[in-house]
Amino acid sequence: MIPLSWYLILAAGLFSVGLFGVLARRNAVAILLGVELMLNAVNINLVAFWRYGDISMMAGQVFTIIVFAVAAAEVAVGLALVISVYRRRNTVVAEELDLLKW
Amino acid sequence: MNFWNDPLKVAADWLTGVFVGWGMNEIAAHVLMVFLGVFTLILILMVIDILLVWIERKVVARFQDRIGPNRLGPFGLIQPFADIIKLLIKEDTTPDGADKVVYNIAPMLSMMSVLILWAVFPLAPVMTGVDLNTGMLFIIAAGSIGTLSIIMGGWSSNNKFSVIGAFRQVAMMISFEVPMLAMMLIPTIFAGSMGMDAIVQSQNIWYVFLAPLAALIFLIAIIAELGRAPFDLSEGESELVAGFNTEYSGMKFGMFYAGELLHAFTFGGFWGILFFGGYRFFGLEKVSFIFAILIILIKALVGYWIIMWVKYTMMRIRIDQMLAFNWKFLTPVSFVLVMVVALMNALLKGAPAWLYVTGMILANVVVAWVSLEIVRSAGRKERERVEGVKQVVEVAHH
Amino acid sequence: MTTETLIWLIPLPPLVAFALIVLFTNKNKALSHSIAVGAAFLSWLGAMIVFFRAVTTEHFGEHPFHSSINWLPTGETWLKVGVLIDPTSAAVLFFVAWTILMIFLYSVGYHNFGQPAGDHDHKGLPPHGATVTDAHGHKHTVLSVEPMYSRFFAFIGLFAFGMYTLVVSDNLLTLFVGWEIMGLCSYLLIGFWFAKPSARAAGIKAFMTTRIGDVFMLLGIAFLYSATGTLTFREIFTEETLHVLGTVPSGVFGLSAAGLISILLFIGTVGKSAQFPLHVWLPDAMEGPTPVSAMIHAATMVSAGVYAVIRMFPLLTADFHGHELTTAMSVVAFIGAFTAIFAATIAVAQNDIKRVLAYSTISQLGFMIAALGIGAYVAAVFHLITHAFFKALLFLGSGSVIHGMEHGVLHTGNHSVDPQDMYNMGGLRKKMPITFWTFLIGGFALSGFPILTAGFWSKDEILADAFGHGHWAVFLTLALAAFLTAFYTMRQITLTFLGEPRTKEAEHAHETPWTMTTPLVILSFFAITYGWVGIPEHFPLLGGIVPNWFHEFVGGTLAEHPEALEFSWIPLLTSLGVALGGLFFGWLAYRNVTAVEQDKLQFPVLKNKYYFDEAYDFLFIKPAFWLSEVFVSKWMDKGLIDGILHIFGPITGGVGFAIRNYFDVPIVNEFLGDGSANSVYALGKNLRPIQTGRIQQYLILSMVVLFVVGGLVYFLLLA
Amino acid sequence: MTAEQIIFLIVGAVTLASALMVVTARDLVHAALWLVAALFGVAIVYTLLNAGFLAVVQVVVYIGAIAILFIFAVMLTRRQAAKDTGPALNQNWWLGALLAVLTFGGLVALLQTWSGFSKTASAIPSGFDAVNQLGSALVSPAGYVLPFEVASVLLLAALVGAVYLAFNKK
Repeated sequence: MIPLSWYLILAAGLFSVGLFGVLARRNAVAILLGVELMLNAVNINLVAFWRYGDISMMAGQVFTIIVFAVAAAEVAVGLALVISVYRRRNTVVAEELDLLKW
Repeated sequence: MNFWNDPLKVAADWLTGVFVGWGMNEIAAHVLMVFLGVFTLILILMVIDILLVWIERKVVARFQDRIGPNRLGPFGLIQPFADIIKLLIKEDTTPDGADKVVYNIAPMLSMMSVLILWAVFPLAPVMTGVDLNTGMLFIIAAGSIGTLSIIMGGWSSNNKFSVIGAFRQVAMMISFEVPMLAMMLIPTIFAGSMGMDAIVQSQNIWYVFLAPLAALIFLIAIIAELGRAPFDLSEGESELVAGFNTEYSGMKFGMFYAGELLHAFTFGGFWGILFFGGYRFFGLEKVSFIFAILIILIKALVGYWIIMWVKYTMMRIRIDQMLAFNWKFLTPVSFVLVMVVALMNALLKGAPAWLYVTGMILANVVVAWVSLEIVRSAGRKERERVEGVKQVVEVAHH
Repeated sequence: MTTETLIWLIPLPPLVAFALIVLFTNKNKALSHSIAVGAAFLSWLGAMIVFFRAVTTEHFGEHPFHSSINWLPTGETWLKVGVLIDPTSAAVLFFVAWTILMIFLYSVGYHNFGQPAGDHDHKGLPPHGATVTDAHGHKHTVLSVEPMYSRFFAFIGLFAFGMYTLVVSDNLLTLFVGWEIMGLCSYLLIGFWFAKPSARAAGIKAFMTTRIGDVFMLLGIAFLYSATGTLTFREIFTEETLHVLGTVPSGVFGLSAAGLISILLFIGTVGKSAQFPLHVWLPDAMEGPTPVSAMIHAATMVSAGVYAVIRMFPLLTADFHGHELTTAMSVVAFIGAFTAIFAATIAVAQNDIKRVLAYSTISQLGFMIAALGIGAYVAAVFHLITHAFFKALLFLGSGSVIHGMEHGVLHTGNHSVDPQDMYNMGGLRKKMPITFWTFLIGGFALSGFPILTAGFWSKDEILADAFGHGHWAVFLTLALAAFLTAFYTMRQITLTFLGEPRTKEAEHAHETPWTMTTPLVILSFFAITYGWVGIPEHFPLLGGIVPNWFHEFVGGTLAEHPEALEFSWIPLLTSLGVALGGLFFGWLAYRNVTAVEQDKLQFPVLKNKYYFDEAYDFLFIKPAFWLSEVFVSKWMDKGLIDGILHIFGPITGGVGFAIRNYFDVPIVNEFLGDGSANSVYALGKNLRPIQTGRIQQYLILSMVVLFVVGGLVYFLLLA
Repeated sequence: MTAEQIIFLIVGAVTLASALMVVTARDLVHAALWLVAALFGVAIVYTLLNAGFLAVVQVVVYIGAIAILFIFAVMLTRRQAAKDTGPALNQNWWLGALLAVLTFGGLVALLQTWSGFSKTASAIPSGFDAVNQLGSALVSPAGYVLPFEVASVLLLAALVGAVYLAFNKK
């Protein structure tokens, strides 16, 4: 029988990796990929807590579903932004998009 | 001797017993059993697939007023095997700059996405790979893997035609997944379950009689999923050499090809399952599982034949037409249909069967008629507009 | 559906129709009028069902249909609203439903549905007619469709809603709501052709005049609420409440509370039902389209006035025992009787076909009010209903006549001819037979032609009551009024229909479409038959053939059932005499009058309605203008207030200057303003390098901070 | 070491490995494909957690839609259609890595202190239908119908926004 801790640690690892992606990748799309990883880590936690908590309370799964929806929305808008940025600036490298500096 | 009503289990138990008898531990034996089952299923499917090649070629020939393969063996039955040998001994090319790994994974994925479907394919009352309670979604999931394989293949072979073809195909598949899913919801509503077996079991009245429109839309959607004519613009020979699998040769191409055929057959089967009572045929399935399997296979073949019929009858449509047709017509209609059916189902719950059926059919007809009317009026307007423009132009000329 | 639910629903369809038409179907005439008429029909259906359920209920008076809900929390009590259908309101509902339906139907034809749009019609003016070319290329001028067709139906829809609300409401509040809705609608509808200055003026006049009444009515309601703590009729009209109200002195003119309240409410009625002295608006209301006249003057609004008094009857007659009238009652009786005779005299000298009817309405309402004043409850209700029928009939008939005349006018194209002036008509009986016969029935009913017509029975009952309870003054006045009524009615009929056409237009008039004539026929049916439900038992020959159902039914409303009057010849003979005499003389006097000059009764004083408008203009309007323009505006505002204000200017200027020089510039600007700005600038200059515009670096920075702070918090505080 | 645990370990390892590949792979299409692998792993984790429905939905939504979308985006935002140029990571990637490690460590450290950290799951009661429960929870007023609806509205808004943003204004 798998203890809860395994899932949590897996989730934590996934989250950290995603965080690294967000912080370190140059390409905006890649940053979004990192975000996806983080979201999935969160989902693992939610489901794990559902399974290991009171199983008849569906909050965990429900939130997972909602996270799916939010993730889909986030990707759609994010990628649309990336594409329109690419149209205007002809680049998707996050560091080159620094119009907002002093 | 309950072999006749649950053969798989009996066989499995027996074999497991044998393995255990050889001193293998319980779990391992069980795992091995599962693998064996899958393996046999795949084997059978492959054989069917080979025959499908023959069937396809024969049927096309009849459609095109030819005879088709007739040299090797009776009715050219050996022909497909010859084809396979040819494919196997062909040179297996890989273009420069191709992304080797992805390039090689893609065909397998494509084949896999079809084979995986048979995991939830109910062959007979007790013969289902796994009777998932989310069978419907499983189909869509498998379909998405197919999408993945296609885009992988198209992208990795480093060829413009392939990429464009893959883009088209993927755009189409993603678009048509929407009405497909919506139409899958309708049997779900009727059966109150997403499980394939439950749906089949609950079809005392074939759902095609409850929701003919749904059946039709589902058929269109699956044809698009398959990327067959009239939706074969992903490999429109006249525009893109062969679409996403331009660069593939040898058995890899064979995999795509066989995958497509089997896919068509499988979806024909699912069409039968969702709307034509699956393996049920006037209680015949209860007699013996053999009949059940025959019935479902026949239904699948009929569906497959219809798909071929459409393919070899229709001409190809442009991608913008395809997308417009899906997003502006099919998707709204299917959503409306789902709502209407759900509503009717709620209203007519507990009504006598004849009332239920007539109500459902009426609802379908009304939805179909109204949507067609809307489209027709829009078309009329457009035509008038164009006419007007024409006249203006003519006036300008004179 | 239970009857109560049904009653709740009755007023709704017209309201829905109003909303639908205004919001959606304004463009589509056919749809609009279908919706409106359909709604009217629905309400009619509901009303009929309710009516017949009411009729078939035993002892309906004791336990009427009543249902109410809590509406407004007032402290710990609730202000209830609800519906109540007792015999009276059932009877009223009956005629209201019928007349409204008829009028809706009639409006379709009146506004020339189906005719082409006018050549130079525009919104806010009556249609001028359209030119059509027929197959042979001849050009004809035909009636053109009303430009604001849909709007009209929306308005009358709202109007009908108001009336139904008023009828079914079980308390003064919702009654008042319906009342005010109708006030608004009458304004909108009288001023329907708002591009006509006269119509505008008439609308405003009607609104203002009735508003005067309404203010007093509101006072009355407020007083009643403060006195009893409720506005629901059935809670007010309990024995003890009435007794208390009747005995408690109000401290005004030595009236009892009940008396004062009922007089206040009655003033509202005076406004609504155009009783003297607030009658002036009603004749001008003729500016509106004829269905409106019928609506306002027969079916709804004016009846609403009387209906309100009828509703308040128990209050009015609180501590009234048999004979000598209470102050309130005598006031009411006096006003009613006086209005009756006074309006009748004016009506004699009017030439506009609709104005005659308008004044006759005023005088007939006077009859009812007088009847109520002398406590003749049943008679009043009876006359209210019969009058509603035949007056609606007359108005619609006159509208039909005008319509026919307009047709003639368009035909000749001579627009100088006023299609409403009776001296331009004559001999129309041949041109418009249906209109003629129905109008004749209506006219006879109005003038109380014996036995046959409904008007006779109701009017006779009023007279009989007045006589039987020995109110001689009232009796004589009403009798005289009745005579005049018959006289001018006959005058009207003679001038309009009999004799020979006096103008070419009259020759070319012809019958109106079925949508207009059908209501006429139906209404005339009621104008005849409705009287027969109220024949007194003791009436010679006829009495008792049909039981006096009406008296039983409506009488059941009151707490103590009014005993049937014992029969006496005098009032009967009087009413016979005045009716027939009036008719005869009217015919005699006008049978061969061919021009206004030969009319002997055109006394200027009568033609000018006793100079009431002028008087009001001089007494109220001019002073009001003077007050606003000269006194307030010129003297108070410009002189006094502005003068004071102008003094403040310089002072403020000085203060401002001082503040600027000694506080603002040195302290605020230099020290606070520039100083802070400079420091912020320096700070920003030094912080600038951190802002690289690279999102990830920001994120990293924030993460670092998070870790530092988090670590500190964790190790210092928690651990 | 039950079979379940073995499966979990394998899957977890694969997931984490492919996640690492996601954030390090130079070629973005590869990164996206690795993401697919990672998401598959997560899906399997769901099945291990007896949330089969979520697993399937995961595959449908993430692999069927999101991953594909990513690949599209990558292909549409290439300077030249061939390969991605330049380094995959920015110059202060080490800081990012440090932070990530810190996060992981911090999280684990924090979790260690929690009592229920290593508790095991209670057996699933027989006849417990998670999908059924989930469905009713999603649409029952007593449940989460409001968040559900809000999420749907959010999706719609995102749809419109995405279309508007990516719309190529001529």
